[in-house]
Amino acid sequence: MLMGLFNHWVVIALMMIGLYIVIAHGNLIKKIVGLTLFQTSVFIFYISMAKVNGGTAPILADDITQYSNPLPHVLILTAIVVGIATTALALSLVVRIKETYGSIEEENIQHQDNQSLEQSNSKKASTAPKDSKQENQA
Amino acid sequence: MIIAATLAIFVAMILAIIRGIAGPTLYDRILAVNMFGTKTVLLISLLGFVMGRPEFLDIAIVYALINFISVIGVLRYSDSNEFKHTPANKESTEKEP
Amino acid sequence: MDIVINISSGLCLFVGSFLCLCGGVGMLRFPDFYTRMHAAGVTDTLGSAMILIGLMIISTGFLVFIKLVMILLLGILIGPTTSHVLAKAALHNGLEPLLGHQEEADNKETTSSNP
Amino acid sequence: MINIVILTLLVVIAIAIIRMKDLFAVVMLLGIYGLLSASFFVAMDAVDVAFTEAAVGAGISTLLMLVVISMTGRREITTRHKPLSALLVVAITGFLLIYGTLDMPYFGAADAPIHGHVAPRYINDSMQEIGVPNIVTSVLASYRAFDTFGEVVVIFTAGIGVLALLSVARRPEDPEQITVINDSMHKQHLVIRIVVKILIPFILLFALYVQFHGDFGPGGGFQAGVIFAAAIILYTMLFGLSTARTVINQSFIRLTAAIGVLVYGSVGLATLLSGGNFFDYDVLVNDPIAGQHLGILFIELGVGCTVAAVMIIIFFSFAARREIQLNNKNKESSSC
Repeated sequence: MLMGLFNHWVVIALMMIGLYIVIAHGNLIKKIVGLTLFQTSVFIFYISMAKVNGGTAPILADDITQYSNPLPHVLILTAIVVGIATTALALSLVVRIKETYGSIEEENIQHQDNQSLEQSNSKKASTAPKDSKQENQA
Repeated sequence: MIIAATLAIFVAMILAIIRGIAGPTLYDRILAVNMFGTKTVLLISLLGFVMGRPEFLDIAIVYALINFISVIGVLRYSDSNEFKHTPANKESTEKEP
Repeated sequence: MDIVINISSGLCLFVGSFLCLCGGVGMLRFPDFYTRMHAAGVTDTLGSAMILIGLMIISTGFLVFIKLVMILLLGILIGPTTSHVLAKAALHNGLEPLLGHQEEADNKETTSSNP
Repeated sequence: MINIVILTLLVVIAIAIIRMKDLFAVVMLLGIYGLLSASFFVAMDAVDVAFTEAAVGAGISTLLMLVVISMTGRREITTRHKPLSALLVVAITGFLLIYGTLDMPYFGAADAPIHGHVAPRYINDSMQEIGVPNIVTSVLASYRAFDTFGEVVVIFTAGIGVLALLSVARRPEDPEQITVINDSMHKQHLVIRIVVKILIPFILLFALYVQFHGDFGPGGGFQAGVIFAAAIILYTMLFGLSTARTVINQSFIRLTAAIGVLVYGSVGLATLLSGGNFFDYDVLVNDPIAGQHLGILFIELGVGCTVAAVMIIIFFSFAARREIQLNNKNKESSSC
């Protein structure tokens, strides 16, 4: 059982490490790294599901009868490229956040948000729309 | 002999990972990644022969190229002031486990 | 004939993997960055060349042989270049080599990476 | 046996990533992690996936993360909020998932449910139906072409998103200034430039080989696009962003990204117009096998164009943003 399920357990361990990084770390880039780990664990899960004992790569050749399952390979192949595209999107959001707030630590950003919220609450109607507009931009 | 060579490559890879985790300087890590990359190229060539279908060596070529590109990129973008190895930030790099 | 092929390829693979192992150990044990780079850079090029030659000897198809030759050529071209760039970048950005005599190091007012 | 060693190493690296405070080291470890998971894919017979992961996970993603770190700062500030409750959540979830795996089929079992559904048909009949030895390509580009179309559109959309977030209006550069920058970089990176000049045509040629050899071996549009983009990125890094912009027209690249999706979609429309289903290439030419080959060729071409163009767009956007930040910083420090 240990050998048979080892791959699945490693996948779960990697997935949980990614989840832990996303929850517990405040740095946005570290969070993205955590998401990448999570994502890779799913890739590993699919690919190890596709493996058949004694099978070889799913490229047809004359003297081979047993192939591994090609379907998960297709799904993961596209998912990897989509993953990098979405990661790039997340990174560009991080760059914009850094430019606006001057920090990529979650707590700093939260703190600044709360401050500007308090300011906009304390000021009265004449200045409020302007502040909310700034927040929208942020 | 092929299997023995694969094992040797694995051991070298583990040593490179230890160096990559231990640091202590930025360049040690880059060196570790570079060495790991060349070892991966060898591992993949060997794995093709171990598994009996050595016609997939294209992957090894891609590895060699991409490894080169990423090392050049790392050096290019670690060239800014942020990454300079000065005594001031030396202490902070050495704190790493 | 088969025996000759097997023995010669085995020999090449053995030398190659021995060199790779040496490189790994040197990478781990040497005292500072430049010596580590020496270990990794020197053994990487020759070690991978020997392993690839060993594989070339036992390769069956022509295409496989050509691809191995291409990997070898790339390795020969890329390995030394990366070592050069790495050493140059490290030196330019102020990482001083750990010198043999402590006085020399003090004279230059250097801070070695790993005292 | 190989997979157990590799997976254990992966877990070790992941744990090291949690403990690291230096984001640069984290990204380096992530690069090693990508290389290692790609060798795992080779050991699991997924050569096409390994091909993609090698180009993407170890190359492009490491580079993008580094560019961002050089803009946002290298150190992580050490506060972790509520690590214990996070650990509790993770432990409970992990325990439940492990409990769930107890009913899973064992690794490598040939009678697992996943191998019983459509996979036998792909393996047994794809040679007669599609005529392409690489089953992954025939599934990707023919059986599941609609799905792949969706993925390509997602990549295209992500490219647009990055452009919308990061693109800046820039004034046209002075050609003389470009030459000055170019010359100073030439002195700085002499050796590497010569080597790269030898290598870049080879990489581009190899990308084309991967693109058109995808029917017979590992490869195809996704991999070729990423390799092509990697060659351009290599050029950009060593010859400067402004030089690269004069070589590669920006609006042309944006157009290419759109044209790729357009080519892909029009193949589907062409099949509809010739009386078949969406992405049913049998009707394109008289002979069904020739039709399949034609359809796959065009679709892989579209995928390659889009992926290469989007990767180049993403990298250029980040690099341009970084350059502007550096210029602003230099101006501030010189005015002080």
